[in-house]
Amino acid sequence: MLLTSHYNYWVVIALMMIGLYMVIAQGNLVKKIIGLNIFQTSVFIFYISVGKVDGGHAPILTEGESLYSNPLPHVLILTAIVVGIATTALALALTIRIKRAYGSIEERDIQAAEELQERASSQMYARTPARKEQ
Amino acid sequence: MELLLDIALLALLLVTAISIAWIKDLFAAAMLAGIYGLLSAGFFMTMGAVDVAFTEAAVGAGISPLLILLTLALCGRYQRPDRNRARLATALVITVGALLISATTDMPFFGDANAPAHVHVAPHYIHQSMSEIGIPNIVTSVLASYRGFDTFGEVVVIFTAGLGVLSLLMETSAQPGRAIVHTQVEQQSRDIVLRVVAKVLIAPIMLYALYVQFHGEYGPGGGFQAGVIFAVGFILYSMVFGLDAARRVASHGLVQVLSATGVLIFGCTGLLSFASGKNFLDYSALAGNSVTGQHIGIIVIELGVGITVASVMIMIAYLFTGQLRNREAELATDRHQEIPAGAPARSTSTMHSLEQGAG
Amino acid sequence: MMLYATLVALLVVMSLALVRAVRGPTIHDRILAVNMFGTKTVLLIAVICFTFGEPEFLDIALVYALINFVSVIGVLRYFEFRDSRKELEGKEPEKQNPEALRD
Amino acid sequence: MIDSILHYTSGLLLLLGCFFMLTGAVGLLRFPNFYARMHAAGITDTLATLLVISGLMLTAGWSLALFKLALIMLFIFFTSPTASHALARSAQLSTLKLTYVPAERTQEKDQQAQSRMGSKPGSDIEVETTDGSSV
Repeated sequence: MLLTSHYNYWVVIALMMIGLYMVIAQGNLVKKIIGLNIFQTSVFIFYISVGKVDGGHAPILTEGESLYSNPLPHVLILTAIVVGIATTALALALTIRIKRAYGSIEERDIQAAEELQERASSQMYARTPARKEQ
Repeated sequence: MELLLDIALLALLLVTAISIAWIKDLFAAAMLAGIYGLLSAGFFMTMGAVDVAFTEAAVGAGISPLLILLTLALCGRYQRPDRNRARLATALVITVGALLISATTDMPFFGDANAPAHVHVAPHYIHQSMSEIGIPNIVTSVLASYRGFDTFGEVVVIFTAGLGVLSLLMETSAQPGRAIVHTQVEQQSRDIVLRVVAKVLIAPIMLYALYVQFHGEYGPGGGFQAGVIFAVGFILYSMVFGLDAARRVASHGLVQVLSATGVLIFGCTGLLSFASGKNFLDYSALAGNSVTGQHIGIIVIELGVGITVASVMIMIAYLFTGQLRNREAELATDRHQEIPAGAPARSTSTMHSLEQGAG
Repeated sequence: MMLYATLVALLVVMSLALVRAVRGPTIHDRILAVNMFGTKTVLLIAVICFTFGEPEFLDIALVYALINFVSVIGVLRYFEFRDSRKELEGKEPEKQNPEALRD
Repeated sequence: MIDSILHYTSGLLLLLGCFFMLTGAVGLLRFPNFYARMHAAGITDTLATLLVISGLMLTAGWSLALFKLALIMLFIFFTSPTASHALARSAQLSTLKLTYVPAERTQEKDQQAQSRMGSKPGSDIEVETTDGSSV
């Protein structure tokens, strides 16, 4: 039956798309980072779902058991989770710096500020003597 | 029952994700992200991925929302919607999603024991691990021995990310002491119940982290999980007793040195096997008996991993909390002097002008 | 048998708590819901361990119990900071007129 | 004999735990304001957890699992009331003061809030109520 055999994959895709939507559509940098986290977790869920074997036990050897889930995806995801939090922390640190430099973490404000700065600097070059008087 | 749990947990995950995307209050979004972490860890548990559930419980439900909340405390709480982009993004996302879903029909059935993923190297790991490595937890043996080089890379990535945060958020100017003392006193007199309970709990948390660290060969656990739990203990301490108290226990410099030490322990263990003519990270060179050598090697490198993860997490927490405290002190001095001078006032005024410019 | 019933009850309770966490309306309601959700997840994991016959994995439930407490305390701590800051600054710059900021 | 007594006792404890859990959740969802919700959730949370875990402990028998369950119970026995206390204290210190509001007025306010939400579909209800204006 297609529903039970592919349900996990569909949920993974739905979660992935929600994450992608947040990264594209939201202007707020923190919200984008949360979206990236959702995307990341959907990949984790995908790997773990692939590693599942029906009736398989957790991959810790016990006597009298022969069927285990695939341990390889578990290893990959375990390290990926910790690396993920480290990179998330880096992204959040960047956000804090952006807030300090631009006074906002909305993407459009940052772009507007950049434009303002560019305009100001071009004007400054155009009339350097006027600025000296100030 | 397993199927019901699977379906229910995934449905709850989906609902949580949608509400995170929908909600405008970022504080609420961060809290829902905590719920999301708890749910996904529960899902990993039902899939039999106990080590992953362990890590996700500590990271996804604990540290990640805390860091997001710290950032929000510094960066503001509400976001603004963007209708045009939302429409565009919806169209794009629906297209991509439909394509991906049509691709899943070629995927092997969920739980199929003969799926390509299960017939490649996994049988070797499952059947030979006991005779080659000699420890019951296959995940640990793959993590630390079979794919040790991979793990080394991951540890280096964590260390590098820690360095990145350090270079971005290193405190530039120490604020004058009066305001800090003021907030500290306020903090300390705040809640006696919390302080007593935290004092009682911190020792068991540390002890438990050690148990997870050294029990990782026999049950769920290992360096990554233990490091995160240890860091959580420290974060609790710094939250309840203040950053300065935590820094007296483990100074900033010590944490930085330790984060490098962990990577060095890992790398040097690999180099030791060079000395007796074996491959990099081939632990059978560490003792006469190859299985004993593997065992020693795994314990040592898990220790290295634990030290690095714990100290990087503590360092990140210190840096973020330090930022918050600087901001607090700036605001407090502003209030005392009643003069809008210095960096924070300038930044808010630029923000106002920016908003006018954008509007 | 009772274990299965407990599992179902836990799932129901978790979804109710999720509804409260999404609906709010105040931030404290959300924290309360998240706290409850966390406690119920601890129970869920413990019950899962017993239904699947693998009680050695209770370690994970223990970690949950721990992390849940720390995160609630953390949320409160940072939220209090926000509150005092709002008081200090007098007003919320992001909030003053959301309609004007639309485009 | 002993086994069946243990079995039924643990079933009873689990059942009681489920009952308190569900009442707490319904209270969390249905009660009109934060402090009432807190009352429902905070009390039942600890009690239900203790009941369910002691139910599990009876099925576990003498093993490491029993010890771990006891640890979990001890942890929750400490942390859950502390978290509730910290939460209530924080709420009392914030804008969300505990004041006596008759039930009818709360309902009115709820309706007002809902009608407001209905009339302005794009507006953000959370923003208005986080300042405690409707409680």
